[in-house]
Amino acid sequence: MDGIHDLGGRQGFGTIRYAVGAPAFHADWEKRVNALYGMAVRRGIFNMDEYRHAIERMPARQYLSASYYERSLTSLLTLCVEKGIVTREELEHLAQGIVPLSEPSAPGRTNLPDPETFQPGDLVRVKNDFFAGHVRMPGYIRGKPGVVVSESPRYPFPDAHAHGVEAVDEPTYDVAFRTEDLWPNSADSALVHVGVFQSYLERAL
Amino acid sequence: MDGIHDLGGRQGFGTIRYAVGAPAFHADWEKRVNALYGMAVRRGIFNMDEYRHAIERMPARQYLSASYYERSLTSLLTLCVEKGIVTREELEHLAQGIVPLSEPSAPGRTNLPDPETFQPGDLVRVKNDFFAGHVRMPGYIRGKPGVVVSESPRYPFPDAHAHGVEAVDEPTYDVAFRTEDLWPNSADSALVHVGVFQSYLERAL
Amino acid sequence: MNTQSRPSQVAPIENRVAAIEAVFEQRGMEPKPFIETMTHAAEQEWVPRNGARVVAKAWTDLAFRQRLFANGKDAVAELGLSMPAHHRHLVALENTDTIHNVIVCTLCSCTAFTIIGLPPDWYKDLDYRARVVRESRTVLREMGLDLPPEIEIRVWDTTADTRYMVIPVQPPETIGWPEEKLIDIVTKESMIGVARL
Amino acid sequence: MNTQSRPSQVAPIENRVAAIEAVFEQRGMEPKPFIETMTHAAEQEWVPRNGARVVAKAWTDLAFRQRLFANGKDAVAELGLSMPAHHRHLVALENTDTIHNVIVCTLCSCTAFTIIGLPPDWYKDLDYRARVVRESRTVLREMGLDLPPEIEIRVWDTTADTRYMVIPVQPPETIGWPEEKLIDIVTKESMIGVARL
Repeated sequence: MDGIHDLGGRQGFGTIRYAVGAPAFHADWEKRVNALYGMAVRRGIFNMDEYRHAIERMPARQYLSASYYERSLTSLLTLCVEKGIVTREELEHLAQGIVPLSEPSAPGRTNLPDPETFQPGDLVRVKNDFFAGHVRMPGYIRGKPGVVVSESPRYPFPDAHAHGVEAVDEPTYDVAFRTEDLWPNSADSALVHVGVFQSYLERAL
Repeated sequence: MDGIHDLGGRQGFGTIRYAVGAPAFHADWEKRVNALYGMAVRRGIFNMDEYRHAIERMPARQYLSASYYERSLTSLLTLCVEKGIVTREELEHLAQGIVPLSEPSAPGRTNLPDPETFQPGDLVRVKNDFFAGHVRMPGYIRGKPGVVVSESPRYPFPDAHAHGVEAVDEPTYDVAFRTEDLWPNSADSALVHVGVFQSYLERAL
Repeated sequence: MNTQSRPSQVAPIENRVAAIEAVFEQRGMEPKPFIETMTHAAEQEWVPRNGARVVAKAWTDLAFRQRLFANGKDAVAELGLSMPAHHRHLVALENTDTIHNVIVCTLCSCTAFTIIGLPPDWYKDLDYRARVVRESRTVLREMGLDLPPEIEIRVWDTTADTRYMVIPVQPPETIGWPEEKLIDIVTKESMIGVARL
Repeated sequence: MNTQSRPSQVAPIENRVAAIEAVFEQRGMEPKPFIETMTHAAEQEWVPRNGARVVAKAWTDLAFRQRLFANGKDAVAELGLSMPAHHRHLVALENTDTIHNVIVCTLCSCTAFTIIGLPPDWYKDLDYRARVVRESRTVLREMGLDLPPEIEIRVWDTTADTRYMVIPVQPPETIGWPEEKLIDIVTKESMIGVARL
């Protein structure tokens, strides 16, 4: 989905609050959220793709204003309700207040047809593909040309795996893109390497 | 700029809070903001392109969480500080608190070179153009094909006019795009008409 | 508050508005009468009845209708209606039995406000701006306008300073009504294009 | 609170966390010991020193270095380091005098957290995610790493479940140091790629 979470290359963001040795956690509840969602994954209540997608399904304003672990918590609560572990009413009774949840999901999809196999050095193009469900193709590479650098182990196809749809694991390719192709005249020169699922790629002519 | 304000086609937004006869204003201060920014424009303190751009320059989180007239106020305050009408310190003294302002602007640019003139019926393509300053090309038409429907009167080139850069007024074309071209397999079928400045267009081959 | 130190809390929005108004006052710009004039205009002059008069005339006067589609700004001037200087063009969009037009401004919230009235809150909301270009039929249905599939949708994104207004289809039962009576049935929503009459 | 009516205020975040913990407790999932174990792991086991050991070994053991670049996950396992099952691949990125690598996850905030430690706050912030792919040199400079123009930048966006770690250039003055002493100079920041050593 072309959600607000798809931030790569978006302008208007500011200085990074950088400090050497910056902490991962700022509060005790953050550690508990990190453990509780990990427990739910370990127990098979949901998988990592469902977890990531439930974060993306947060209403845009909430996504941008929430902290990292608040997003994580919202995903955990949403999926526990959707999977029937608990009702929203029970959560709100226990929490003594409104419990914000993510929006419902669009349908998933299986691996895209006619997959091609690529070798390092192959010129590829990211398909001009739009999908309302979970997808791990950042918008900034859509339709763009790149070069295959290497192949990774097969992974579950996220567009299926985040939606409980049966699909086969597929290769991901490390594809290098030039920022000159991604944002002509409007980026610092660099190569951007992205792990791209086979379904998202076609051979460049 | 590829800012958070460029919302057309972004997913994850929700139901429209629609009511017949819905009001334009919800509070008295909103009417005063509407008048005060209008007064500043009338007085030549800033123009409408500068006004729109100063809204876009709000930090992303503030942009999304602010109401329409709060965005309008932030632009008014930012431009009055930038134009030397008042200092931020004086505003904060008068307001007895922090006065959030927009981020500084990137440089502007003049009309793009080699402008082409188009006639109704001409096939055109929006340039694959990226610009960190003010631009009135919504991201969803970038690189997309369309058909010229008509020509409008000349307007100041916004990429210049929002930045105090000298430029000539240029034609805008009413260009019709098919949603099938904008978001293949991922949109309701429709024609989307956009008023596109000449500088953003090239002839489709 | 000590002017030497920076405040720690964001000022309430009313304070921020009062601050810039005070600055304008101090600079001799006399904002108060301007606010009164502007607010009166926004509430009493820039009303949807202006656009309704345009629509009713376009329904009943074929020559005006042709002039309206040829040059909207000149045509509405015949009715004593004006637009700000930077709105250099008004395009009237003709709904038919097979075409439905709807207006948005995805980048901000531009409208022909002197003609159809200031935009309602939902028009300026991020949800409408984000969704109506990509999901026009779905959004209109959610808003209560369930268009039959044979009606094509045309969405107009107000990205330059040309302004748009929708001329709705005249309800057949009102054919022959006097112009004054027709004016009363034209709504702001129908001129934005989220409703038909 | 009456369970029959919906609350009107958003519950404090601690309450929301406590609510799901209580649900897990009621379902017999015994969350408390799991939280203790996980938190201990997050704070004591998934520490940047793991990655620092990998780097120091790669600096001092050429055969290990080759195995690390050939198959990162197998190589770090030699040092007793493991990764979650869904991290199926670890790619070690070699900095050189002319190439600098930096890691991001624009879509969320993925990292090889068992190896280089949980990501610091700024890595998960929207600003870093939005900017570093497009303005890498500018962002690194703002963060205190002003790379000379002859050094090319390679940004790695963690969009699949392959994970990355940067192998910084060994400072020339440390050539010949014992591995234990080298481990101490390798920072988490240098393995993300926002610092050089």
